[in-house]
Amino acid sequence: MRTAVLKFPGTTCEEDVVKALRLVKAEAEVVKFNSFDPDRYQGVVIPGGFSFGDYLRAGTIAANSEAMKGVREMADQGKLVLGICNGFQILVESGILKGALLPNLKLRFITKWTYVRVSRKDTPFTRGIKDVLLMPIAHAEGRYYLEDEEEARELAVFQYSNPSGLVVEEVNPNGSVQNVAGIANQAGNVIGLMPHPERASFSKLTPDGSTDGLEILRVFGK
Amino acid sequence: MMLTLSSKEMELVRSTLDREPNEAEWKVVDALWSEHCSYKSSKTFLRSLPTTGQGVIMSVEDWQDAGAVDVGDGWALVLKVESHNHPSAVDPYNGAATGVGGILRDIISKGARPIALLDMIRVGGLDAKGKWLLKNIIAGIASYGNSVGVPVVGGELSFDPTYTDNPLVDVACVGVVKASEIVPSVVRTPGLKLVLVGFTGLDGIGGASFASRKLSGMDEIGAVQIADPFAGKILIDATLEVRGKVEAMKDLGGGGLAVAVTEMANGLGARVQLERVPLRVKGMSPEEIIISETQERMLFAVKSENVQEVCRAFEDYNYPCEVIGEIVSEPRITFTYEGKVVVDLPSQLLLSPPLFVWPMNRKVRTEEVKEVSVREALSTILLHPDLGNKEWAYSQFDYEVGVSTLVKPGQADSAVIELPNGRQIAVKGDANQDLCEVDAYECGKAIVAEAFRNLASVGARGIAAVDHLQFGDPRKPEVYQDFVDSIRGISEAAKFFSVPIVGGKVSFHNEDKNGNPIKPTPLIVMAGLVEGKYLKPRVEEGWLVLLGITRNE
Amino acid sequence: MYAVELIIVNKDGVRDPEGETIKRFVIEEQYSGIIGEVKAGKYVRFLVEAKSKDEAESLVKRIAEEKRLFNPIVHKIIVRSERVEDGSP
Amino acid sequence: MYAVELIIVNKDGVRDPEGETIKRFVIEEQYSGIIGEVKAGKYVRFLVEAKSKDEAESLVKRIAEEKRLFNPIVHKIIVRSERVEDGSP
Ligand SMILES: Nc1ncnc2c1ncn2[C@@H]1O[C@H](COP(=O)(O)OP(=O)(O)O)[C@@H](O)[C@H]1O
Repeated sequence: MRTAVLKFPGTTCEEDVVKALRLVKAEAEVVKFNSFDPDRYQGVVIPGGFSFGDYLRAGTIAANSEAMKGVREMADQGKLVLGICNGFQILVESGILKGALLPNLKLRFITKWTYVRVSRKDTPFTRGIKDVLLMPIAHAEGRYYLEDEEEARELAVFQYSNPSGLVVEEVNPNGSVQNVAGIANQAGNVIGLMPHPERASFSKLTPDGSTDGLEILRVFGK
Repeated sequence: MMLTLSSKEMELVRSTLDREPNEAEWKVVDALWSEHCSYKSSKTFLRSLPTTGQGVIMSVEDWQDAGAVDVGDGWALVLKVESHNHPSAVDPYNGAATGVGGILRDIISKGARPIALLDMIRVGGLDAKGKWLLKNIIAGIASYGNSVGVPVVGGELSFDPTYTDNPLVDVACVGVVKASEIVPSVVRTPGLKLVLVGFTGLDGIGGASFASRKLSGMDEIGAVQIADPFAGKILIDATLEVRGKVEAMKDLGGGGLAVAVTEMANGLGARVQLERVPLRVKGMSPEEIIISETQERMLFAVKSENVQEVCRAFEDYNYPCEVIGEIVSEPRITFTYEGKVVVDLPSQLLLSPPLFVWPMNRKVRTEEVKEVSVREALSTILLHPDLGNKEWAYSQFDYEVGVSTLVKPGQADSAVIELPNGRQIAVKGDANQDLCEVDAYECGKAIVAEAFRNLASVGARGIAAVDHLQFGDPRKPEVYQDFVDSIRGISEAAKFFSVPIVGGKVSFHNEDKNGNPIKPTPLIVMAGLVEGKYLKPRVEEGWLVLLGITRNE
Repeated sequence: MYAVELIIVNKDGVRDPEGETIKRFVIEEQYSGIIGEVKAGKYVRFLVEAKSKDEAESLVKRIAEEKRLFNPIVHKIIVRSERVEDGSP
Repeated sequence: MYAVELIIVNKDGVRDPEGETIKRFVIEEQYSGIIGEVKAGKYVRFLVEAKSKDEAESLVKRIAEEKRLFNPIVHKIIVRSERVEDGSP
């Protein structure tokens, strides 16, 4: 699948994502935010980083860009949209995904390997994949919030869990409602998540040699 | 006007010029002759360090911004260490963050892509002030490193009352570049255009001399610099995009344009039209423009035909890029403002400050060893915050970005990262203030050996190191003696292990508010290549084997 | 010219860890009973050319909404202004 | 009861990259000429039991200093207050 990896000023993970996408044979390329043409791609990934320095609030300034209008178009057309970390924040800030991402309860940046339970398998990204994935988070503003907790649970695709997939409060790294680590839109073609699948795609970099991130990225190789 | 020049130095300037310099000229001389930029009290001894060796591509000899060594397949590893001690004492968050920004710019100045950062932090203790310092220092490093996407892969956290007023914030960076694509810091031919990127503001006016002075506790607002990691990220990305079109580059650090232009011209001359400098605030005086130390700026020497292309990359990010002058053959540094000459000084004068060797005197050390019970010794050691779990600190760093951190913080004595050519390097920074306080010479040797051992513990052999020498006021004979002794130690050990010292930095005037020097704190950052497979950080089971003789030390 | 302040705070009911932390560490030891709620937020100050206070404030409100300077799901905003001569607060 | 606002911004003359970035990338295209300077900072609101406005404000000032809620080397603070009944802003 022709996939754009969108780079805003301040994006830091674009090359890492491309490297991982190549492993699943996706036709991926980095595209700068001011030269993004949504019609040329079937999929788009908004990688992690600190777009526009995350000034004011993570993702806000990028959410205002022309490029995000293009992403919205793709989302509306049912094309695949994946936002990782800052990408998730941008999707939420632009209103393409519902909710908000607030500062971690501990009020600091946290890097940590986390287990997440895959709670929705009705999305193109999660169809038929494992139940529990191991991926690292690295963020300061990842506390997912939605007033209606029931709705949050329905949207949730990934929830922080223990290694056997139990969603328990003790493993919630940032205080998100319902341990939400990632959500999708109703249709399932737009996903945002705080953990980094691209960092869980190379066995030499993971604590146990797993490559769970590839499970999510694989859809771009189709 | 606040100058750090001594009356003897001022006399020397007057007699060389055969006239009284104007105020702007004094400031330019002051910046270039500051300890920070000129190494006038240390150069004589730094020359004794082993700076060449197998694999060294660029070393101190070339007087470049950072050193480089061969890591195979045409790739070079670029290495540099620096501190931001005084700024961090007054504004730990911005002080530490701008330290990271500065060290990153040193690496990109060579055309290298920064791939890892290390931070070595020393504060007084865990009282209210120490906590405030530590919390903000770590947050500052995290904010900058994370924002620009360079993983902080290791470092040190150490506590000692000697740092209560004067914390040490050392940051080191490694980068990679094809050896054939290293960009020099100095020019060789006249005619090149000088291109400045980034806005110039009022920040940090007087910073180079600030670092070369003790902390007065007075209003140091002028020397406070605010970090702008977002601008730093743009600078890194755009600079690496254009590196092939640039003949020489330098970051703007201590002493601002005055120092960058003079050092880049390196004996040739330069003419700069100050009215062309893009300003952040209106109404800056020509002098202020010359010595402003605003962060996130770079100076490039570019062939006329490449200027447009270079600037386009920055304009893409809405980042200012302007031709401000050119390199000329007449060896004079000239700054003009709207046609009026502001500064006109011979390059040679600026580049040759008088060197000093200060008097030395060895401290009288008490040989007596205190008797302590095993119990007391053990509990003192085990309860010392130095041995505490550092996860609180390193979990604030994005050490996974770049998908190349193989051995991560907290897993082993050194970090291991993968290079673009598939080889692996290990890096580690080490200092030992307690030993240095007792015997600076032995300590110099010990820290090199410790760094070498730390690398060995993950299966790597040291290939290059940089040192950072942090002391009190060099005019104090005991301080200066320690300084000289530690260099002798470092030098001897580096030769013994065949690890060339490819760069470093000196920081004097680290003192508490009563004017007592900090414990001598030389620091070594060493990089090594992993031979074969890197060693697993932890094993599940097996024998514990202790090598070497245990002495009563 | 008007100096318009935009204050962005969490809605009531949304946790405000920063306010909570300030309250907990900063106050309770010494000032409990004196200091009640503590709420933290973001402050942005705009210098606006406008004919009236109203015009200045509604411009900033519009910008805040259009550019999503706040996220209506979690934040509420307070907008205030005062007339200034040279813009220094 | 008094609602005391503590606003922490960079001192004049000290850079404010956050405000600059908001201005450059969010405001400028559409509103240049209308919006001048943009300055960003922190906002903390305390509910304080005090006998007078003065007492309330000086208490918050003292807390801000003692507890290092700002760094006097880089920041300046603005403290304001108003009398409130129930504390809702
Ligand atoms: N303690 C030291 N040991 C070895 N080399 C040093 C030391 N201090 C400074 N140097 C070298 O002196 C040169 C000039 O450094 P400097 O001008 O301070 O660099 P920068 O412009 O990056 O601050 C560099 O090559 C640096 O590595």
